[in-house]
Amino acid sequence: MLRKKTNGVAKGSRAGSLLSSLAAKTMDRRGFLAASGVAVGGLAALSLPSTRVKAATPSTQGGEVVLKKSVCTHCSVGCTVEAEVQNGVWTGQEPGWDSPFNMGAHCAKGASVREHGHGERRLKYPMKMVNGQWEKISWDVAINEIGDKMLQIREESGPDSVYWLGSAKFSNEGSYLFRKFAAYWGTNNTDHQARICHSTTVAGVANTWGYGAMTNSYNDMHNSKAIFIIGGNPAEAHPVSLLHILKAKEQNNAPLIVCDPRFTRTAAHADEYVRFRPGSDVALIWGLLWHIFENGWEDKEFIRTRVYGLDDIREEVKRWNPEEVERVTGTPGAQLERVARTMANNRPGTVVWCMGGTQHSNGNNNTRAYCVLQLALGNVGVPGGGTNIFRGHDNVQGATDLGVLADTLPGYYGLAAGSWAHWARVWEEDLDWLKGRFATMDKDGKSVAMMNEKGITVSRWIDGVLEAKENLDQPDNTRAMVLWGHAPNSQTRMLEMKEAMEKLDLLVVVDPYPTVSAVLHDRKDGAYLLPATTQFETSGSVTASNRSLQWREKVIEPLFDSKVDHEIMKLFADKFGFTDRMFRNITVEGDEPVIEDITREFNRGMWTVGYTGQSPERLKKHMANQHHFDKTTLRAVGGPCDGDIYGMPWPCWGTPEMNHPGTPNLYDMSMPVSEGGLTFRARYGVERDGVNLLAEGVYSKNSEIKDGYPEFTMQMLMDLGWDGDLTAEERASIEAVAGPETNWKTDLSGGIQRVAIKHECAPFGNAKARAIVWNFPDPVPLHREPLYTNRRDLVEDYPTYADKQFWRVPTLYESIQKKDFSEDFPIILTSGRLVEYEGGGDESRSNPWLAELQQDMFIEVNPRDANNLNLRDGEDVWVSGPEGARIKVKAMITERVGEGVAFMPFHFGGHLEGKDLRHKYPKGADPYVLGESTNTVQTYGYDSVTQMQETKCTLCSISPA
Amino acid sequence: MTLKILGAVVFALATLVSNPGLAQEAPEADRAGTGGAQTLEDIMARQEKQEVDESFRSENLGDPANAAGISDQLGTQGGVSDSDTWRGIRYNESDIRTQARGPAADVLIQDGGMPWYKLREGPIITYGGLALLGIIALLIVFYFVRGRIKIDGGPAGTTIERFKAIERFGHWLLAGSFVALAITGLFTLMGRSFLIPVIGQDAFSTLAVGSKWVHNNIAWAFMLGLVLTFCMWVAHNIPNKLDWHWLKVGGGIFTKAHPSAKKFNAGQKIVFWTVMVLGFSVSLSGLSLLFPFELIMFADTFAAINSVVGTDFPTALTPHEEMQYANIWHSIVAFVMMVAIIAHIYIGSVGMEGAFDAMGNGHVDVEWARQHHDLWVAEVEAKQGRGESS
Amino acid sequence: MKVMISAFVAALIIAAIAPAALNQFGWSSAEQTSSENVRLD
Amino acid sequence: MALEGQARAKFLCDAERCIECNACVTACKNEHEVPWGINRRRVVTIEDGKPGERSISVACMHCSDAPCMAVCPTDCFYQTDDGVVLHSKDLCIGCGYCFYACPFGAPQFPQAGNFGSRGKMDKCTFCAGGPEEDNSKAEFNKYGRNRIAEGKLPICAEMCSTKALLAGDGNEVSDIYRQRVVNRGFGSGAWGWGTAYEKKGA
Repeated sequence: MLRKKTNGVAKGSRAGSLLSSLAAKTMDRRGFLAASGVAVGGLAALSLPSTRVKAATPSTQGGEVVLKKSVCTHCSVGCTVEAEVQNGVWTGQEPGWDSPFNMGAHCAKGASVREHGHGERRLKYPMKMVNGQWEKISWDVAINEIGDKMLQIREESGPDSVYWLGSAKFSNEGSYLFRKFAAYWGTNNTDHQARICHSTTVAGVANTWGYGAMTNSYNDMHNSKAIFIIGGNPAEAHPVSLLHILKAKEQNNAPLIVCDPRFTRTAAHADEYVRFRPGSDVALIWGLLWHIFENGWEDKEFIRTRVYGLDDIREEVKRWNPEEVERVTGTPGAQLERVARTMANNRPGTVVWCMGGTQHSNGNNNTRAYCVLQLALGNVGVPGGGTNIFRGHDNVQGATDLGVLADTLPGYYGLAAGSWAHWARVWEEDLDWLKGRFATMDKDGKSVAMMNEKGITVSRWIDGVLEAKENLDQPDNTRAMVLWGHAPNSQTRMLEMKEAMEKLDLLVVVDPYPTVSAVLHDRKDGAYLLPATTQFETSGSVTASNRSLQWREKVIEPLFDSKVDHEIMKLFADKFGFTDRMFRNITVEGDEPVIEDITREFNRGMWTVGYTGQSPERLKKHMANQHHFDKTTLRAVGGPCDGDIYGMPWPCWGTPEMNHPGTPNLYDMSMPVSEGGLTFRARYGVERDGVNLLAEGVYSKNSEIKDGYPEFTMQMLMDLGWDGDLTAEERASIEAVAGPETNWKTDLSGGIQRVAIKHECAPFGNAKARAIVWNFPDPVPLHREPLYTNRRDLVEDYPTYADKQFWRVPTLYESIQKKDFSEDFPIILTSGRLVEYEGGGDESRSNPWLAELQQDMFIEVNPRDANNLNLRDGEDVWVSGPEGARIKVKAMITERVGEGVAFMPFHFGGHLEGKDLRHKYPKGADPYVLGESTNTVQTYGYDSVTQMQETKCTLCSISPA
Repeated sequence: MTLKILGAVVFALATLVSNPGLAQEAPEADRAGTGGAQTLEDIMARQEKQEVDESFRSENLGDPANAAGISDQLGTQGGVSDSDTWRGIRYNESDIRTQARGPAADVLIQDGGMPWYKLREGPIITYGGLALLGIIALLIVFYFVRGRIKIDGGPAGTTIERFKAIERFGHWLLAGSFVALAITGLFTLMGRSFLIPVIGQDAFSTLAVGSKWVHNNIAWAFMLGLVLTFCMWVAHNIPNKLDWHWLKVGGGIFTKAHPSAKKFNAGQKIVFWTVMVLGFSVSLSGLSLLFPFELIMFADTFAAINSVVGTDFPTALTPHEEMQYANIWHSIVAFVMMVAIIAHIYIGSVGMEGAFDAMGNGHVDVEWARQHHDLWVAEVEAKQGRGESS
Repeated sequence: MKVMISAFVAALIIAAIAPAALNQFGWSSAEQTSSENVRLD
Repeated sequence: MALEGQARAKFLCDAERCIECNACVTACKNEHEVPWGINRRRVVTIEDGKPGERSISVACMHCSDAPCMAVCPTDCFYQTDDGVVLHSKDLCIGCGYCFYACPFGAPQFPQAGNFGSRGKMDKCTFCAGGPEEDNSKAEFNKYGRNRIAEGKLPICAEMCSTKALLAGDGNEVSDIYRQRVVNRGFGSGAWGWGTAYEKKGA
């Protein structure tokens, strides 16, 4: 009977014909495919229309299969997830072949997202802590109790004592609504992971040339002639990006250079691996530039016309001769000379960096140094060049753009009076009412409106709780903490965080999973867990690292008793009584605000970064026609989106009606602005100390102004005589704002932008990039030793900053660095990602398909150190930090790390100093895998501009357990 | 340990006879032309099923020491070319790490499978099967030549207790489970060749599931019986010079004489030790198959042999190879035992008048006892006599 | 004869209880391949 | 075996591209609901953390002349006309012989102990299901999804993050791999670092 089945013509011949027909049908495209990196896997889908025939599926019974398109919720590549749904159940996952971003590819995380449809270990109901035990409660009870407590705190201590911590896991709509919600509550104490992810990038890069984002795109790396990765391990953190990187490596024979203290999975595929001491990035880059300047390899014309202040850099770089660089970084001069030559001979080259560069107490110096390297090589504003900054979370770019930050409103408008006025106009809100929502405080005599003061950052919220009241620049301590989609174990100083969580009056967690926030503390009451949905249970837009927006379809209905973020916000708004004001222009169906209306609302206000052209309609059209977009240029060829760039990467100027295609590569003057070209932004005036800050005689293609020019205002249009191009409505709207003072950022009609672009000018002007940022602590990026360093000999030469007060909290620098810990804590400790997990890992450790692959928290130790400390591979060790914490993890003895350096992944949680906290999770909601968090022993240290936490370079000691 | 050594030797012999390659060795090829890569001769030789010495590939794995310094140009590439790497993988010589936790997940390629299969399907089935048929034929012939061994002058009628109940229990526990094991074992080994063609796959699969279950579980009864009988009888089975005389006259089977013997004569002692030694060995190999990856024994056995005999058996064995050896050894020993036991069954039943009673009801005819175990009878009577007097 | 039969019966009984007894040790691959930091329930 | 011009299902892993992201592993678990402890596919890294580090993804190689087929006491294996090696869990008795015989450690067992039964063997099906009716519930429960019958190729290769893992007709696969090596020239170590020397950098 088996014989019958096997030789049965049925299966045999069909499958046979399948594979062979495959061969026949795909002869012609094999060449292309082999080259483009789309493997034979692709052949099947591309060559077989039958691939989309859904007759055959796992269970033939039970209704037809609906195909839903969403976007992976892990990293920022933006891989399309194709979900097969059968009567509301997520039954299958297919490769998203049509997506130009991933062409069907996924990493371990993306390939297992269907588990979200199972949700075994999800937080299933609202929970309340009643004398140490989690008890199930109803949503009404939860919202009421939490709301009453918050209103009481607001009464006693003011709105700033409630901290609204948002998330990079929100959709753009969720992010925008969350920031608006915080504003309506009346505080700037709101922030999200971007602070501890790429805040130093955003600050450093935006202040260098205008926008703080990836300048080009993953796909654009196909054009790179060299790829320089520093402080990044995309092979594990952004695996699908390797699809594009390896294409450049193979097709263009582009040298892949990886600079990292660890010989990472990425380094294993590199042509050149540069090992250097953690925290010495600036020295390394200046070491490269030293060779470039010595040999005159810099792009002199580019520098003359488009860069300001490079001479000051030259001065600093002179100090960094090969000997000094080797002393500080440990990298041989000969290698840097070769790397410099490679970069010079292979232009355009791109520079890629991630957390390894940003998470330092001088992170903003690092990011600016990287930019200067590219400016010197003339690699900015060209396809294949630029700074390709890989963001970490699926929507950390969007959440940043939409202002889930303590220092700005959506669109980087900041917190100035004008900014509030602008958004009040967008919201059609009474500005005075808004002002009334905020506290004022007396600071040395004069009263300060907290509305215009930066809030406390997520990295410092614990100090907002623990710091003495009088040391804070706000009326009272933080008393209520809302962690809305945030893993606390992704933050340093966890013992102090435990203390802070216990000192709070109210701790609220809104998340699909309980997270470590549910178990870290020993609270008896005053703690709540509210089940939010994942992004697969709702729809909305998400911004990938390359600034492209993609639209997510709802795959399944919310699981268990969980609610979508924007619904929960609405419920709190009800409780606080500003629903009518907040949702004035947003339809609310039942308790759920209509996503598209939220998108349209921010479309009306996000002029600065060009989030104005991406209407829900256009976004959905792009998702439906993904296959029309070129895999390298991302431009649609024909079809309904003809000429658009996939996902309309911001800036997508003007109104949706204006139909701007989006900007594939920032500052690329070889294209007209109307087609995605751009210049450097004129953001810092037109001249400084008599030196012109505007571009010198260069301009984007077809520009009618053949030279540098400042940012556009109504006045400027009138001076140019272009105001005639404005329509009556536009003119009226401009008049209503500020008349001639109205500029491209505040003009709600988009008229100024439209007219500027009609004349092929960039609305934000045409200026030089700034090699020196005079408004930063270090105008010229300087190397500064980490706070916890074992190189005492370098502390005198390269000391850190003086202690200072900013972002409302006192921040320590030299007073920590003064102390010498190198005796007891000789080993440098750094941290990073594993491919299987993401962030705090509560989500991915709850996915059995991922958890099975990484079951034990570990520390990588070099064999020499291991033998000196008599550690054995796979055995338990104690890792102790200079601030008194210690954790018990497994030793992994490997040459991946150099001598004197140890590495730990940061995704683990649920153990604390050797104690297993599994019993403290709500029943059945504990992740499959628990482990110590590296951040328990990670130490103090914050960036001098953005309060970014230092996680990449501290000290530790290791001993057998 | 000695058992294991014995085992390995037998196995080695079996391997030698079974290995066609050794019949003709391929001529050493000159690979200068291909820069060390394999030549047409190598390929042809392999196709002609000749033994090709692959060391020119298996040992050409590159040398990490050739690597440029990590900070030198292309230092990331290491000192091993891709082809070296692939060869390393092919011959399982690579130093690897994997996150899969399954057993032997770190073994990339093991070659033992086919030789093991050939040995099993070839010599084991053939010679093993022939041995069984052979012994049966032999006994039939013997029966007709010698006929049933009668008690001279017929039974006396009075009986004497030869085996206590517990002794018989132990014996039958051992015997019963052994027969079950033998039959189910033969199903697993030979079913595919001889049963599937007859009863078909589905029926055989059911049968195989059953026999596997019986085989794996009744084994515990076998081991228990083995221990019981050993404890009870080992004292009576220490060889002495009587046995020498008994063997010289061949137990008197042909001479019709009756060499004197105690409770067990030399023939029975041989059976006893055969069962004990082989039974212990077969149990060991059986256990290692029962608990895969838990009882690893052949590697150190071979190491021991190598140190003693100076042979060079492989000592770095993958778990797969361990189990292949265990499996082969298990069947070889089993066959030897089956042969011995068949003979034992013959002589204990149809072969000899009055013999079965010993294990049947435990009481044997005095006359029979006098003829075959005179000294034992004397002992017993002496005991009884003392018993009466006291 | 009785002894013989009882021995055979004993053999079968042993066979019957053996797997049950051994399964107490928990030999599922899932358990074998999960570390002490994992709860599979 | 396969006829002239007959397609033969094959996997090929491009070690130059494999970054050990384990997508193939989780994709497989996802597609076929493979339980914890069963690894139809695994990724191994050679010289981990050292220069020359390479990773490859391994599973059943669907051998043309498969040892598992030869040794199975119940003859439960069969090979489709594409050369995909499949087996019947109805006939399998969980003896583990296929594991002894397989050069690549492909067969997996739900039970670690061999007593009673190791449970029915499970292994990579090249996403071609088993003897049951294509895409029937029974087939899915025993062997997972049958993508081949749906006109698709194995999910592990289709979802591979860098397209390192190739699956399909052996000739197709090897052609693509050859073209890649040609494209790389000697640039990316296709034949080791030595020859790459001149081409790169300066």
